[in-house]
Amino acid sequence: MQELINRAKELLADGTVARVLGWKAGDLPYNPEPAYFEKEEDFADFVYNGFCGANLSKYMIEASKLEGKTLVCLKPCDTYSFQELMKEHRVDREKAYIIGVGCKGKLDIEKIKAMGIKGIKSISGAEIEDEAETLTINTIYGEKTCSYADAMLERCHVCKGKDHMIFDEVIGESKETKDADRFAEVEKIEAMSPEEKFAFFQKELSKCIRCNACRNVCPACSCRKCVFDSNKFDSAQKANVDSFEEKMFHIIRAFHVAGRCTDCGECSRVCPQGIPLHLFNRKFIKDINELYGEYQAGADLEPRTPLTNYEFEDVEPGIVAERG
Amino acid sequence: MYKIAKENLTALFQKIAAEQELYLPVKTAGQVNFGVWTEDAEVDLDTLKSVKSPKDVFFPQSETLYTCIRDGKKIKIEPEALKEQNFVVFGMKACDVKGVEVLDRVFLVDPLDTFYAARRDHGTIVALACHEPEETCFCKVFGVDAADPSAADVATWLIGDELYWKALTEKGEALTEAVKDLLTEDGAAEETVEKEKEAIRGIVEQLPYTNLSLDGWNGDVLMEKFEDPLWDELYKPCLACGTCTFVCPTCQCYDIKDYDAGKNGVQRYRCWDSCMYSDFTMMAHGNNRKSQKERFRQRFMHKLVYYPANNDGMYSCVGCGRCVEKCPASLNIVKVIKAFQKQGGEQ
Amino acid sequence: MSIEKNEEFRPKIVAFCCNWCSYAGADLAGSSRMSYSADVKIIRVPCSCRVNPMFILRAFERGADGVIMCGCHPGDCHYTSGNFYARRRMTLLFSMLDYIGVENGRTRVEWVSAAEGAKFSQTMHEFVDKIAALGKNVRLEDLRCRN
Amino acid sequence: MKTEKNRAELIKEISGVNPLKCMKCGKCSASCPSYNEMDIKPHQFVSYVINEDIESLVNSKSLWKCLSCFACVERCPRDVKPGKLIDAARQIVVRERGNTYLDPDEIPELIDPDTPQQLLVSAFRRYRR
Amino acid sequence: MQRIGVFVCHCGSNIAATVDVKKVAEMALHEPGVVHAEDYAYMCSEAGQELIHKAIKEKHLTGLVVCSCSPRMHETTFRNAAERAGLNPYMVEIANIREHCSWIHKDVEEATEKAVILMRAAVAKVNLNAPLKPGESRVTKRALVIGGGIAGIQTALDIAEAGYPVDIVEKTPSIGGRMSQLDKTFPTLDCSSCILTPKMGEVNAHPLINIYTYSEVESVSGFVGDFTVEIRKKARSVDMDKCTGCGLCQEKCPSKKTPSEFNRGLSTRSAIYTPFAQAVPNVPVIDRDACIKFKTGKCGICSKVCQAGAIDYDQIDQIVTEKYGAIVVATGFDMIKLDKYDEYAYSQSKDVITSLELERIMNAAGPTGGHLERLSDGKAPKEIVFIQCVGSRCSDDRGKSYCSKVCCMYTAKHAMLIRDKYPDTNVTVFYIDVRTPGKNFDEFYRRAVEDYGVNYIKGQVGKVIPQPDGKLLVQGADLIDNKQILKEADMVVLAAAIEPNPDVRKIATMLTASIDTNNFLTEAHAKLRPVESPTAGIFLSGVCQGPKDIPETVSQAGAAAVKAIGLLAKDKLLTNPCTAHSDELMCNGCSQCANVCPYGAITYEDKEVNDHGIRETRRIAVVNDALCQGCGACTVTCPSGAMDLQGFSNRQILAEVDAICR
Repeated sequence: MQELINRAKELLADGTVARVLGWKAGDLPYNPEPAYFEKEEDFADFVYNGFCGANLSKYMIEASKLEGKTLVCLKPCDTYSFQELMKEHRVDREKAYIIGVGCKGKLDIEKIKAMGIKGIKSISGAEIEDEAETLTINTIYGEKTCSYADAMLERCHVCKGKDHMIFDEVIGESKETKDADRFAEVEKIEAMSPEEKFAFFQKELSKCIRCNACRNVCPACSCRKCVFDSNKFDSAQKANVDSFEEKMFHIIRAFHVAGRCTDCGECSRVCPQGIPLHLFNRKFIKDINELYGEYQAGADLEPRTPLTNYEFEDVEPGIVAERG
Repeated sequence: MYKIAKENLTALFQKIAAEQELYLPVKTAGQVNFGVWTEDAEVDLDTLKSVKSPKDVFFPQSETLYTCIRDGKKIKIEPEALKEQNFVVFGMKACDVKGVEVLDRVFLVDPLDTFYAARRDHGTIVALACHEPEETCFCKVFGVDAADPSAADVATWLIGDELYWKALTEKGEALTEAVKDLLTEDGAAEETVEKEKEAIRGIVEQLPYTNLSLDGWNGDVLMEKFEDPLWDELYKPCLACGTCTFVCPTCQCYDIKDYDAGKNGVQRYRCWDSCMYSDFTMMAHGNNRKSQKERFRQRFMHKLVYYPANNDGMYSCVGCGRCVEKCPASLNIVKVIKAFQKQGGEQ
Repeated sequence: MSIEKNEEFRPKIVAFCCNWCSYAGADLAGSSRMSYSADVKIIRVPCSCRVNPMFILRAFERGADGVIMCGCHPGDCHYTSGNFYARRRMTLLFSMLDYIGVENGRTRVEWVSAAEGAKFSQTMHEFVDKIAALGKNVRLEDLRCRN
Repeated sequence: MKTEKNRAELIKEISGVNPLKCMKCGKCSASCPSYNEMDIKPHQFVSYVINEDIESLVNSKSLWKCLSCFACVERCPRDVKPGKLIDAARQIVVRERGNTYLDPDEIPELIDPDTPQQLLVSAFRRYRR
Repeated sequence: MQRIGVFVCHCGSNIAATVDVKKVAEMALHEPGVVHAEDYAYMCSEAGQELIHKAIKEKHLTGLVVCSCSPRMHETTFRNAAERAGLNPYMVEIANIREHCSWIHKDVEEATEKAVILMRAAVAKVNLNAPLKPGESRVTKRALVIGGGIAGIQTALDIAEAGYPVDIVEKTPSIGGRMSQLDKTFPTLDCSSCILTPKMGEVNAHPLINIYTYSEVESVSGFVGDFTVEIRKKARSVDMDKCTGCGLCQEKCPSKKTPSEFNRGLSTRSAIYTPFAQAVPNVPVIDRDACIKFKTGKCGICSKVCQAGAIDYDQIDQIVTEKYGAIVVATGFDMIKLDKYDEYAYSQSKDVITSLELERIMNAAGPTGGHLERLSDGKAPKEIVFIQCVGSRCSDDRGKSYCSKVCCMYTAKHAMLIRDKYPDTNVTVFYIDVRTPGKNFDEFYRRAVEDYGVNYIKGQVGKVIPQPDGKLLVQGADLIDNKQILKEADMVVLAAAIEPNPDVRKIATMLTASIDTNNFLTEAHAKLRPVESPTAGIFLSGVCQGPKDIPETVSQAGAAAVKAIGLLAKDKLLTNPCTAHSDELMCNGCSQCANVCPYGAITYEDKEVNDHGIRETRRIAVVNDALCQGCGACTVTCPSGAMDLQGFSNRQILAEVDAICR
């Protein structure tokens, strides 16, 4: 982290960049927030640890409008989002100085809390330099431990890899965290009966409070005005009055990013109700891979995505019924 | 004071639910929220905070106000019926009960919100003390005693294998009467509960936010705070989602919308709104808060300045800490208060 | 509507037809007097690629029991490539509907040329039968619209 | 006894051939190495099936003169493939001789436990198409 | 709020017998916005249109719904009627209660119920209609003809004769096409080049025709009336202006081993060459792959011998950009490859040839100087077998499903010519059917049989087996005599199927003109618009649209020319107003819509916007109305709904959905 800070200060000092977009330490051990650093003294609060899960590429939409370059810290998975946004002309490559930061998997405080750990005073083992496989959590109810891997976000277990797709320089080591099959959860649902599937999603989606966190955090959901906020389709909704609206929102949300979603997992990370929203996006990704060939959004800058492309021999929609 | 063995709680819930609707913390797909009790509901009294505050029991996320039905070339208006049945909310925490008080000062003053008032009239609150407060809690800052939910109709404590039960109001007495055959009188109860209260208060003292100072927020500080350049920085990570407002026990803003249900007419309904949304209070000419900074500022100014100015200095934050836990960008009211403090310190 | 039939289940079916092939195919079915169920109501769109998934969900929301989309045969699109895009969109949408537990078969895509009046009629027969067998759409409707 | 119509249908089903596609070009007969031995020529097979005269076919010499070299199958420009029709007619003879082919449900009782499974599978492939 | 009039047509008894039209009209009055409803026997009649006119005037209608036959039938009629009464024509919607209702249902109650719903959907839509105005686009008065064969030549001449400039783009070094390779033409047996060469000269000399030979279309943009085409003029290495066409360079060129394309590889040509003697222009090109100078840097003989100094080794490809109002495709055909027909031994024996090769052999300017001889040993063949339908009428993937149409006639021609010139040579034709529809065609075929003694055998050949002695053993069937035939032949001629020029796919893609599964260009209507592509401004001439003989090609070429002239004669075109538009306050500028637009109609601009008081410069999609054809692909790709389609807007379609599901 110190290397990152030093380099950032250097680039700030020599005028290469006008500001640095990174993370600022929070007032609890686990809540750093995305922040801009413009002056040397601001860096006192700069932090990059296991809780810096936020994907900063979306902030680059606004940062691209500012004067001068913004140094942005992007984790390997964030760089996919950045490229996708570049493709869509939503961020300006010229306005970004990308430092690819290393990643050893990001932590999910909800997972730690789900282990019954509460009253957290401090957490050690989450620093990026730490080699520790275990987190030690000091709480007002005593000291607790848990393995780093168990506290990791779901997305890190199915990591796309620790290579940065785009960067000006890379600082920090990464460690492979993939230890699960990306589509296993989707396959599990696919294997269910229609009734089970319906019950599963009905239950999960019934928790949705339409806070729009999933949408607003999503780098692919970068519309100036979302279709769910406008009268273009008479579809503006602020609440799920009927359970239909839960399905409508989440199907369309996922559909609109289908072929563009990099599977960064931010939607599931931020959902206050813990809805596994990635299951929607990943279903589309799995279908695209199976039906139209392996595709990873954000891995390149080819303008056409699977949904803005076609082959004469594409499968017919009837395949869905045939697969059954 | 009464008590009931933990193992008999299901019987208690059955008994209550036989007569009226019962809302309590229910776990669905891994998350605890207040919901209607049913035989197969997974009741969870151990999780300290429901994701959403229980305010939706009185102020639902959406509710139909009236329906317009076209009848030839005429239009018939059918108002939605007000709540007429009694119901019980079991397991609200002291902060949430205080949150209801905040809502009351909005909805129960002139002009009276009849939908809300009807629910308040028919609802009985059975509160539960917080036995294991967490690091995100700061209710004490706003004068809430996590150990003693005294503003409820019934206060309860879960100590060991017993639930201790104390009726505090007439409604509370009535409910107690209705379930009396499941409760047992316990002379020693007061003492047990007092001991627990002290223990809870002891924990509260250790919480990191407990001694958060509100200095600088009271008094005539509106313009000073409104114009403070600090807002220019604070809002930046905000994603403009509505998480903080929707989990909050005191946020009371709503929007009114129409839904065309075809043959069933056009339903006019209200639903929670969030000042974080870009179309919040959008009018025909546009929006009077054009930037996210202004919208972000609105939320905290409302909680800490505008509301107290109109309500005898009562803040419209109860320190439940839900926003601290749930904000996707890790922003929250505590960080705002602290930022101003820090700045104050430097000045 | 005053003309009410109470007894058996009458499905509501929305058919999106592209102007150039399928709508003309439906016209041909008409001029050839090839009957199909009156439960099918056709909406004319310029091309199958004009059909937004939101239209389909909207139909279900409002109580439709089945939605079928017809377009030119792949390769015959009046706009050269519209139906190719539509094909991918619908494939993914249908797969998603299947995934969340909506009964398979409530949605369908069929390519019907302007010359295939018989195919149009036959397709509608099959589809209506399928929907009748599936019964009322309860998994994707908005209860506020139920009548 | 099956009607001629049924038998013609069966031939079409077994062979997967639509004889109506034939444009009577005669390339099959031109290609056939056993042509001179045959009483009903390969190209005529097609019209026999179309005309549902299966009795003549199953009694013909040709049926057993065909070498199954599949030259006609390879070269037929219309996907009619008389060789397959002949093969199907032979199967009809075989089946009719043994009344009918096996019903899958009867098989378990009939199988000798030592019979290799592959044999069963290939038997099915041949006789249950 | 609209003031809508609903008009229910009886269509005599076509509708009224199954739909209670009175009831539909009565129910219409309950719909929002409807202020007038009536029914009438024939809405499309003069009297019916008068009713509409009157109602618009009297009731101040702002929108119309006509419940009648298919909009494909009378939408234009009713739109025109509305316009005459002062109403915007796009304020009219049709509820199709005939084809989609009365004609397919029997039960009156059921049909009426459906008709009411269809009417409601139309009313719901009209409530959201907005007046639309067609745009105008100018017409560039110049035509492009792609392909310089007889089809292209004829089209170009006809257009030029009408007074419009025409450019011909021809891929090879000379115009002339397939016809220039033919020896004689049926059914008159006149010499092909004798009738073609004057036309080539005429084209060359015409002041309004400009020929780009050795050139290809590189890109096409724009739309009907205003195409912009880039033409690649391949480096000829010879200066067209200086060359006198003396031919000395070709004579002296030391590299003479390249197979001649014109002679179908049966002879060779020099590296610097004109394809044939009568080439237009008579200017050679250097085949750089064969030229020693280009391969080794040494030689340069042609440059030395050229007195005009026309040789220019430094020439490079040039891109010419031109504007056209109309484009005619005349890309013609080629023979299919016969590598999948091994049974006919085409690749094994030099004496198995295609008919086009025979055409060259028979030609006085051909590889054998017009002597019929075996290519293997130069001996005169005594026994020739013709095999018909090689690769035509096939339903497998070896050949083509269609009939190539010209083979029966040219085979009769070949048979007759051979029998005439070499009476001691036997000619046998194996055929499946002999197809001779055409003026004097069957007579021609009968002459071959009756007067020239050509032996026609009904039956196909199964196999051609080359024998050690050089003979070819032909194994065929005689279906009439019901016997197998084994015949020894000296030469076998295959009537190979013809297929569209393989380049047509690329060209069709550039033009966004549709092609069928056989790569033939699709006509806008098989019967009524046979020489137009569905893509406006693109016309079809010759075999690119389907197999044709010369007289048919020439007449189609003329027809295509007339259609092009009809377009060029206009000064302005009205454009379809049902186009897409982006809401600039919502557009993200993400470019996804441009990715799916088949017409390249969407571009992006940095535009200053005022979004409810926020002023900023944004990248915004802009639709070119003249290019947009209104398919709507962009509207669904756009996630925010910023892109919408006039006339079929999101809200209009949703209103229809709602009305139907109500």
